[in-house]
Amino acid sequence: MTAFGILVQVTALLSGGAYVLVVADRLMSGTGSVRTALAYPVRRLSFLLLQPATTTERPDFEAWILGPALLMALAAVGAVAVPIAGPSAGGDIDAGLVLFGAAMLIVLVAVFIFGWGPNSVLPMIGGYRMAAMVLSVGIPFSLVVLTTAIPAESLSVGMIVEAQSSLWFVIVQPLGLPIYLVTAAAIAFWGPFDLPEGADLAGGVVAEASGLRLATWRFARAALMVTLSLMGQAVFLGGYLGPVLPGWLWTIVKTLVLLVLLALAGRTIARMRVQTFVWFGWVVLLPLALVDVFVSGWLAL
Amino acid sequence: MNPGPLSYFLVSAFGIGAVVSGWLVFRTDSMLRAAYWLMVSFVAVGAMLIVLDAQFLGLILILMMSGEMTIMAIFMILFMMNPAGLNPMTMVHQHRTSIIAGVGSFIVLAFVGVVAEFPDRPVPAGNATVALGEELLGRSMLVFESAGVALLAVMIGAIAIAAKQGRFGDAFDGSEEPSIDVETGDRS
Amino acid sequence: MGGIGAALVVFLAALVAIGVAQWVWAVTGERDLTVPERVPFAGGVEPEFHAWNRFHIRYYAMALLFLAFDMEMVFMYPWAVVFVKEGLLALIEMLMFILILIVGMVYAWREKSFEWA
Amino acid sequence: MGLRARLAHLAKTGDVPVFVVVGGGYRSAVHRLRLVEGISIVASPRHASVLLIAGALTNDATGTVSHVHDQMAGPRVTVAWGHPEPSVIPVQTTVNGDVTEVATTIRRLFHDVLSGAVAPEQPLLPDVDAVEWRGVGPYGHGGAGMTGGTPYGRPLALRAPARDNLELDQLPVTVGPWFTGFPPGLALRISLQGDVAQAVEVAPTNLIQAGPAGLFTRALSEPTPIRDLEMARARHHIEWMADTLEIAGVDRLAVRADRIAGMISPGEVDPVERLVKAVRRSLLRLMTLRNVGVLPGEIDLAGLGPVVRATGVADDRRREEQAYRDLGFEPVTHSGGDAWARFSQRAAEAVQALDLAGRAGDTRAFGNGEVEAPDGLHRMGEPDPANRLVSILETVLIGSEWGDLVTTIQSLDIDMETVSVGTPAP
Repeated sequence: MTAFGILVQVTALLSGGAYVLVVADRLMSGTGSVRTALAYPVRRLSFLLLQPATTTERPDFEAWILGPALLMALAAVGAVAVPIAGPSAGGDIDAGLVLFGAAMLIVLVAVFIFGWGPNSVLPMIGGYRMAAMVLSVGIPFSLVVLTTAIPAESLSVGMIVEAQSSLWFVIVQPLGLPIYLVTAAAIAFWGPFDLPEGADLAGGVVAEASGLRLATWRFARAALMVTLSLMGQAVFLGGYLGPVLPGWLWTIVKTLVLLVLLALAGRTIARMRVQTFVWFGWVVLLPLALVDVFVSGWLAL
Repeated sequence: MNPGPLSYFLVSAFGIGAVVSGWLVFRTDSMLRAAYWLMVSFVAVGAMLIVLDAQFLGLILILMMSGEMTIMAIFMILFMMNPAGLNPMTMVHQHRTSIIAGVGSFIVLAFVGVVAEFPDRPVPAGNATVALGEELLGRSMLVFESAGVALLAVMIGAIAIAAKQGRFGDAFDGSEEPSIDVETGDRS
Repeated sequence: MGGIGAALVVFLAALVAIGVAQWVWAVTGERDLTVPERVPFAGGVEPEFHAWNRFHIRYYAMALLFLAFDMEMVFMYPWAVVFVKEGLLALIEMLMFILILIVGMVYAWREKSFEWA
Repeated sequence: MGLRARLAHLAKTGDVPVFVVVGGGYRSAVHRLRLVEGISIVASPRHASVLLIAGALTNDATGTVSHVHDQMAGPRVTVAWGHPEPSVIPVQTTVNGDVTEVATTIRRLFHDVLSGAVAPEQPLLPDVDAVEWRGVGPYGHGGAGMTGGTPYGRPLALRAPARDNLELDQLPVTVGPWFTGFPPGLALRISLQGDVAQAVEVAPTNLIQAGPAGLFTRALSEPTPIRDLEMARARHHIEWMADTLEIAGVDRLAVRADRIAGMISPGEVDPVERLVKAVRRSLLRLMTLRNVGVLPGEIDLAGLGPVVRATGVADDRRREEQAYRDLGFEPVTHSGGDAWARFSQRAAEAVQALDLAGRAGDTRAFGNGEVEAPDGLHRMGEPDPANRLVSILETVLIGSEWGDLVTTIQSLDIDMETVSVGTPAP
C-alpha cells in the first residue's frame, strides 16, 4: 500500500473511532437521548469552528499551537504501526512496537507544551500533572506491550498478531490487557486519570483553549484513544484474526469494544489523586508489569 | 540494499535539521524551548539512523530522548531564573572558552571521522534487533549486568542527594549542625 | 522505506494540517482582542504575576528514578526478541538485572519519593 | 447558504455552553438547570457562549463578573436569572421564572446570536494597553537581576524559601470568586510553589447578596415542621454530594444525584441508598477522598454540623429538641475526619433526614434562637458556621497539593451567602 493509501486509511479510522468515542462518552455522561448523542459530535464541532479566537496576554504562541498538532501527529503515527486488514496489507514496520512506544511517550511533550503555552496557572499545573503521570506509568506501559513480543520473537505488530493464531494473548498473558488499559487511559489522560484536564483545574490544560484550538485538541485526544485501543486489540485480542468476517472488520469491531470499555470507565470511576497515582504507578503497576514479563516469558519457553 | 537518492536526500535533510535545532537550543530565551529543540535534534539523529537501515536503534533513541528531554525541561524550568525568557537574556556565556572548546572538539571529531578505519562488517542477514539481543546475552553479558548495578547506584545516589524527606524524617534536620547549647540539647 | 516511510508521511501530514489550521485561526482571530479579553482565567480576578515561574515539582526524585528505568527499557527490547531462542539463560539474566533495579524502586518508596505535599 | 451559515445552522440546535455566576439563593436552582438537556454548564468562560448570572450579587461583584464576561470566548450573550435590577453588568434579558423558562431563554438567545439575529456583546472593560517593557543591560537582562522589571505588563513570580531549602519561585495567585472548583463567591490568594499551596489567604470578598431568608433562618424564630426541615436538609446534602461527584469527575453520578435531589419525598430513602452504593462502586474513597482534608486537632469544630460529626463527636442541636427525641433521633457519626468521612456523614444524614421526614407527621421543632442547619448550628444574632469554616481555611489548606486543596474546600460545604471578609480592594 502506498504512503498516501495509508494516510487515507489512518484518517478514516481515527475520525470514525473518534466519532464513536465522543458519542459513547456523551451517552455515559448521564443526560440526553441516543438521538442527540449521535448528532452531538457534528453540532459541537460546528459550534467550535464558529467560536471566535481567544488568547492570553503573553502566550508561548508556537508551543500552544504545536500542542494539538503534535498530539494528532503522534496518534496518527502510532496507528500506522498496526496492521488493519491482514499480514501483507501495509504497516509492517520491523520495530513497530518501538515506534508505537516512542510516539506514546512523546504524548507527554504535547500535553506539557499545551499546558505551558498559555502562561496561565491552571493549564500549567495540568501540564505538570501529566508529567507526573507519564513518568509513573511509562515503564509499565512499555513493559506490557513489550511482553507480547516475547512469544512472537519480533517487534513487528504484524508478527505479534500472527503469533496469536492459536490463542489470543489476552488469555496467555492475563495481566497484560488490564495493565495496558489502565496505563493507556493514563497516557490518553482519560477516564479516572484525566488529571491534566480535571474539573478541579477548571479544565486544566484546556482551561484557556476555545474554538478551533479546543476542537483540534479534543479530536486529537479522541484519536489518541482510538490508536491506543487499536494497538490494544492487535497485541492482546488477536487483531485482524477471526472467523467468517474479513480481517479489517474484526480489527474495527475489537477496537470499538476496547474504546467503549474505556469510555464507560471514564465516566463511572472517580478521578485519582495525583500522588496516589504516582504511588500506584510505581508500587503497584510496575511490579505487576514485571511479573507479567517474567511469567509470560516462562510460559513462552 | 543500495541507498537511493531519496536516502541521500533524507539523511542530509535530517542531518541539517539536527545541526540547526542543536544551534537553536542556544538561541532561545525559554528553557522549555531549549530543552525541546535539543529533543528535536536527537529525533533528527534518530531519523538519520532509521534512514540508514538501523531502524531499531533510531527508534529507541527517539523513545529514550522523549522521556529524558521532558525531565530536562522540568529541571531547567525548576532551576533557571526567568525560565520562560520573559526578560530577554542570553544562553551563551564565556565566549572565548566556548569557541575554543567548540572548534577544538569539531577538529578532533572530524579527524577521527576521516582517519579512523571503521569496521566494514554489515549486520548479518536477518534482523539487527536479534543480533543486538544475542550480543547482550552473549559476549556483553557482564557489561549489561554491570549497567544494572550502575543504574542502581544512580537511583540510590539521586534519591539520597535529592530527596527532602526520608524514613528518618526531614533531611535538613539531619544535616544541620548540632546546637552549641549542649546542656539542654535544644536545636534552634 | 516501506512502513516507516509511511509513518513519516502520516506524521508530517497530521502535524502540518493541524498546525497550519490553528496558526491561520489564531493569527487572524487574535488581532482584535482587547487587553481584558486576554487576561488568563483564574476565576475573575486579574493575576498579579506571570504564571511561568520556577515551578517547584515535588516529584523530582521520581523523575530521576524514571531515567534509570528508561535505560532499562532500552535493554528490554532486544532481549524480548531473542528470549525464546536463548531460553532460560535470558530469563535468569534479565531477572537478575530487574531485581537489581527493583531494589532502587523499593528504596525510593521507602524514602517516600512518591509522595509530596 | 455559505459555510458560516451552514455551521451556525448545525450548531444552534446543539448544546449551549453556559458559564454560571451563582448568586444568593440560586445554588439549588443551578443544580436543576444542569439536568436540562441541551444546556451544558462549563468550568471555564473560554468554553462558554452564554453567561448566566443567577441570583443576587452585590455591587462589588461588577469587576469580577466583567472580567469573566470579557474572558468568554463567545459569541457572547448574558442572561440574568432572578437577579435584581440594576444588574451588575449589562444583560440581554432578565428571567424571573423557573428552570424551564431560563433554559428556553438561553436556547433562544444562543440560537439568535449564532444565526445573527442578535449581535454578540462587546467586551465591557476598557482596552488599556499593557506597558511594553524591555530589559536593560548588555543582553537586555532585566533591570534588577534576571527576574526584575515588569515584562509584558506583569512582574515575575516572587522568590521565597521552599520547604526543600531551595530558593525557588513562589507564585501568589488569586483564584475565585467564580472558579467552579470553589464555592461561588469564595476567592483565595494562594501562594503556590509548584502545585502545592505554601500560604493561603482568604481574599476580601462580599460579592453575594443573601437570598430571601431560608427555612432554617426562619426556624430560628418560629417552630417549624420537622418534615420541612428534614426534607430541606436531605436536599441540601444530596446537592452537595452532586457537587463533590462533579469535581471528582463522576459526572454520571452527579447528574443522578441532582435528579434524586429534585424528586425526593418523605420516607423514601431507597434512591439515596442506591446512589451511595453506586458511589462506593465508583471508588470515590480510594481514588480521591481518603486521608484528604483531615483537620488538625487544635481547631475547635463544635457546632460545625457534619464536619464535627464526621470526627466521631455526636454534636447535634437536634438532640435537645423534644420533638426530635420523640422520633427516636440519635445523631449518626463517622470517624476519621477526612473528606471521605464527611462524604459518608452527609450521605448518612440525608438518608436519616428522609426517614425522619417520613415519620414526623406535623410535629414542629426549634424556634428558640438555635437551629441545627445542614452546615451546622445557627444561632440568632451570631454569624453562620460558614464564617468559621472560611476562617479555618487559611490554616488547613497549607501544604496541600492543588487537587487536595479543592477537595478539602468542597468537603467543608461552605456557603458564601452570609460570609463577608474585609472590604474588597477597589
